[in-house]
Amino acid sequence: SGPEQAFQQRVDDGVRIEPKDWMPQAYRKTLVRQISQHAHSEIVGMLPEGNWLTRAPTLKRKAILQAKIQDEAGHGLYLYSAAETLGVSREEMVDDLLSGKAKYSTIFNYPTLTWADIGMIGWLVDGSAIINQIPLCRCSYGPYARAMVRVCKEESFHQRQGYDLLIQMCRHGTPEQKAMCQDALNRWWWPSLMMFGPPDAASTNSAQSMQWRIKLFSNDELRQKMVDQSVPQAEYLGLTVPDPDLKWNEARGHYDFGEIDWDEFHAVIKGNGPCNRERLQARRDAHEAGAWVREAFSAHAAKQAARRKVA
Amino acid sequence: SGPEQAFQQRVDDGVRIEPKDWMPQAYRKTLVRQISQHAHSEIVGMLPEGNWLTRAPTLKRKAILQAKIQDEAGHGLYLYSAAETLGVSREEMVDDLLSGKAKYSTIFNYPTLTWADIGMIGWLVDGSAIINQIPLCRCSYGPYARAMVRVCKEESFHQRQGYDLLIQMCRHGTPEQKAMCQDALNRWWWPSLMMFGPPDAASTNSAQSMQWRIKLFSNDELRQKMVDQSVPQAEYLGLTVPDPDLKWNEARGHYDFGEIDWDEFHAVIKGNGPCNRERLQARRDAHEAGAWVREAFSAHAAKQAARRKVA
Amino acid sequence: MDDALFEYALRMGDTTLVLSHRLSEWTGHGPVLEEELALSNVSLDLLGQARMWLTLAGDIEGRGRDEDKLAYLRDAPQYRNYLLVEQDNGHYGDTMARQFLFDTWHYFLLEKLSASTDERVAAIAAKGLKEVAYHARRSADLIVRLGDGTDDSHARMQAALEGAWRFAGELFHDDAVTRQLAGQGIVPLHAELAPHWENHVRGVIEEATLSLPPVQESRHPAYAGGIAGRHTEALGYLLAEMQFLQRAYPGASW
Amino acid sequence: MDDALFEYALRMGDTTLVLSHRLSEWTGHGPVLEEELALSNVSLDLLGQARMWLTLAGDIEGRGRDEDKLAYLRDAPQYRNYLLVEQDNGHYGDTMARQFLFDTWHYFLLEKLSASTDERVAAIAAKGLKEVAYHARRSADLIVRLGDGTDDSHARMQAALEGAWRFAGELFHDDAVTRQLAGQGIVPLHAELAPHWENHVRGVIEEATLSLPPVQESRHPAYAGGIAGRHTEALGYLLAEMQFLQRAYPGASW
Repeated sequence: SGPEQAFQQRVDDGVRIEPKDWMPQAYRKTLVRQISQHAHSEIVGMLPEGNWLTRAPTLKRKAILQAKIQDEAGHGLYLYSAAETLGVSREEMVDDLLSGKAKYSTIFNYPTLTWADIGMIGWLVDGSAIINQIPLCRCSYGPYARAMVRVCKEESFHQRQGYDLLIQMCRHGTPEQKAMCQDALNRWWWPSLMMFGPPDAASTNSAQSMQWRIKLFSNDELRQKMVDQSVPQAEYLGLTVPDPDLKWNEARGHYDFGEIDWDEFHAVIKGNGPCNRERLQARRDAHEAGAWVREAFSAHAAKQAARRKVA
Repeated sequence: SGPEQAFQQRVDDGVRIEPKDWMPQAYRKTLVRQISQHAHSEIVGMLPEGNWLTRAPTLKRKAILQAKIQDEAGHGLYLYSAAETLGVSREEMVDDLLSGKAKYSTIFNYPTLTWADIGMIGWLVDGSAIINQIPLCRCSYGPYARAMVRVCKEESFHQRQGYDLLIQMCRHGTPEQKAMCQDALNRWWWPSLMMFGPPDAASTNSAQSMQWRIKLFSNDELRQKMVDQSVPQAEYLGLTVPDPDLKWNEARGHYDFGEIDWDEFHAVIKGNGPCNRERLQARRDAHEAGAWVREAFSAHAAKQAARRKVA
Repeated sequence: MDDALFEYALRMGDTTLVLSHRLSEWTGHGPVLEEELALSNVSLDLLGQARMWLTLAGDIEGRGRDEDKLAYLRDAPQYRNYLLVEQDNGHYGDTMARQFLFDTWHYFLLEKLSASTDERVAAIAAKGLKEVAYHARRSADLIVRLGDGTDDSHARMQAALEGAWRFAGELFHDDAVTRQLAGQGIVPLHAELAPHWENHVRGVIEEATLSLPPVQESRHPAYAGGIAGRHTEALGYLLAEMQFLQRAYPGASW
Repeated sequence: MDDALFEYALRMGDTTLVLSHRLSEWTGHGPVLEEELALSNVSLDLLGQARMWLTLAGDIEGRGRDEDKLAYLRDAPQYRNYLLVEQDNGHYGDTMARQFLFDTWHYFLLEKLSASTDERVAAIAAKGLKEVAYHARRSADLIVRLGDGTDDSHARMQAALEGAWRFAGELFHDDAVTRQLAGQGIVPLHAELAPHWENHVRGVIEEATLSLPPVQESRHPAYAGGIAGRHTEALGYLLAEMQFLQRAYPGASW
């Protein structure tokens, strides 16, 4: 159709789509799903890290972690705002999260069991997130692209802090601390690679999203990038990547790596990851316990507005 | 009047009053108050000790503490039963506790701040309780006297265990552990002496209770006994009793001791002890959170009864 | 040192210790005094069993670790308890659903262990079996009374059962440790306990007018790993509290 | 070593640290995202201040204890924070009532401390004052919005205020430490802060349509003692959690 063709032409020409511009319903819907899912991930992602905030081992580490989680809440806010430009309210998005209708990144359904996990989240989880997100700074939808610029800048900072934490534990720590890191790597490695989504062969909506430039590289390309980037970093830490099939492929100029357990990935998506219940319950509890506060804020605002009218 | 005189005569003759016997209303009322207050003390008394159950320093100490708290729950049960023989229901008594109408021993409004406090409760608090209660094994009301026999036997055991805990910390422990005990003694000494109630000069209902033989010694007599018994025990532990006026009086054959801060005692009675709010709130929360369980039990029992009728 | 038996004794010791600890958290906060007493009794029994298992583990290891060193000086990844028992207490129904699934398994397991070819194991199990027979009767009775009580209690118990259910599968998981020990007649294969357990659980659940969740819902790999030291986020907090004094005052005796 | 200033720096360090810790417990559990962010910000500011005060305390003591040794290796009786800040968070209104009473005091105190004759104290206070001016404005604003909100929020805030109120008196307590330091112009007498505090608190409470509890209800001796190391039962649990890693892995660096 005419407007659709014109829209696609603008996208192809690299023109940013802005909220008031015409856009296909499916583009809008896909973006709302993608951006809100991203926002939810930031919010749910506060929980596994928050789990160690009260047990951080030094005051400096505690301050770094608290600042990091704060940044994530901030990312959640920009991203909800970006999604709101598409005509959906934050309330609707939050309701979809709490009802289980909306998803968030599977990675946050894994538990943080030791302090080393905080390092792994910074190094691997934020690392994967950045690889996913850097291309999105150039995506076709303006508000999303701009949010991503800010998010990516902070995420790189977080990734360096996570890696720094691991350097401290692995290269300057006790053997016990290093073992803690190895155990954490064993648990986080595969889930981090799953963050890029199913293999290209099984990825359903990718073609359309690529055409719209709200996805710029395939899942497998990005995943390969993550592996290539992380393996030497693991070596520097003196840690062993838990993949017996991992091997440098001179011909490809990339690391070959083993088969991902997609059954696990699908189980987590369906609600049977280690912490799905706990994460969603924590958000629901917070929402319910906070209802009276939100109601009070509205009531007070209404009273104030009425008073201004009278005055 | 005739029955009152006959009643008093039986008491004077040392005959036990039993539930079905005639008794003056005031006797019944005083006993209900005294026994239910005692029962409530056992129940509320589980809280300060329970506070260290999850932090007991060895598995053996944990087992001893758990068994002790269990005994206290058991004492609460006998005592509520003894009070019920006077025509009051447990539910009414519990309601009076939760509404703040009924009292419990002021001592349980003090916090347990270190593990040494668990020793102090055994040694001093149970010690005071025993001195208060041993005479009650011979009191005029049968069910109460019999409950007291059982309670006292177990309390002596608890007292020895508490003292044993302190011997371990004071005589075989580190200087830090001993300091912990001294700090605990400083906090528990005076409140333990307050457990015997106001000085005889200010004690209002004592004469009548003595006549009825539901009180057998005066507050000050019992308090003196406690001091005389505890001072050498403190010396054996190498601890200093926090009373500069404490001194052996050769002429009296007793220790002289300093003035008790009765303002503190009255503040605690009026609700302004360190933990009054927390203790009552804990009991209220337990009661409210358990309402559905009690309702389910009744509903199930009713169904069962109905089924039996049909069958 | 017999590594497999050491591991197994730790599993039993840690499992009973952690569950005992959770139950002890109810002290002073139970719904009815009689219930609180009973629960405290179960907690104390489990603590006694934990001490025997941990002492056995220490003896087998032979490196001078006694029950306290094992209980207080290992961090979460070294703990070997089943995930079921470390879960937060929730409300009283949650606690009892967890307890019922556990007690039933514990009973059938100890029954087998009391015929162990290892005398030490058999002795601990035989002593525990008497206690656990009572625990299992009591928790089954409570499931029935709470399930077949009011509409509210029924709904709560169904949710509680589903919450605990997912962790039940791990109880029947066999690995190198149980397989080796089963080969020596020291322990049963845990998978062999499952039919007895399911049968009993089904009967009680039916009497309680509740619905048995599908067995496959207890078999997701995400809800297993405790016996290999991969726990849930709940355990770390429990240990931080439990171990505080031993950690803060190293070398002190109490 | 200046014992009084060491003690005072510990009081300030422990007080800001413990309150920061309590606020950080809200992470991921706040009623609204914007509120959660703001609260996290306050927590982080207080943590920064705590680090400065504890570092100062360690410097004064001169025995090699840095901020972490002081924060992680003292047990509750060695902590010197005011009792108000160690109380459990309760619901959001409880947290904000505690915060409002504290922030207001903190503001008036830092205002005086920023004119301290001790340059180190003055510098820490001046830096903190800017942050705390914002904290105090924010918590006053919240008290008004929650107090003058719905009937339910009004009732909750009145109860929250009364719950926190009893611990407010300790903030104005003077002892040998403050008297000595006040004599040197290093700190104000805390009693002198009370009129300013009461005046401001009264204004906000009135605007929030709440009732100010009687001042004598904040003066019971039972609700004081934190600055002398006599705490409530809440602190031990907080420290067991906070200190776990440092206690469990002595000598490790992180």
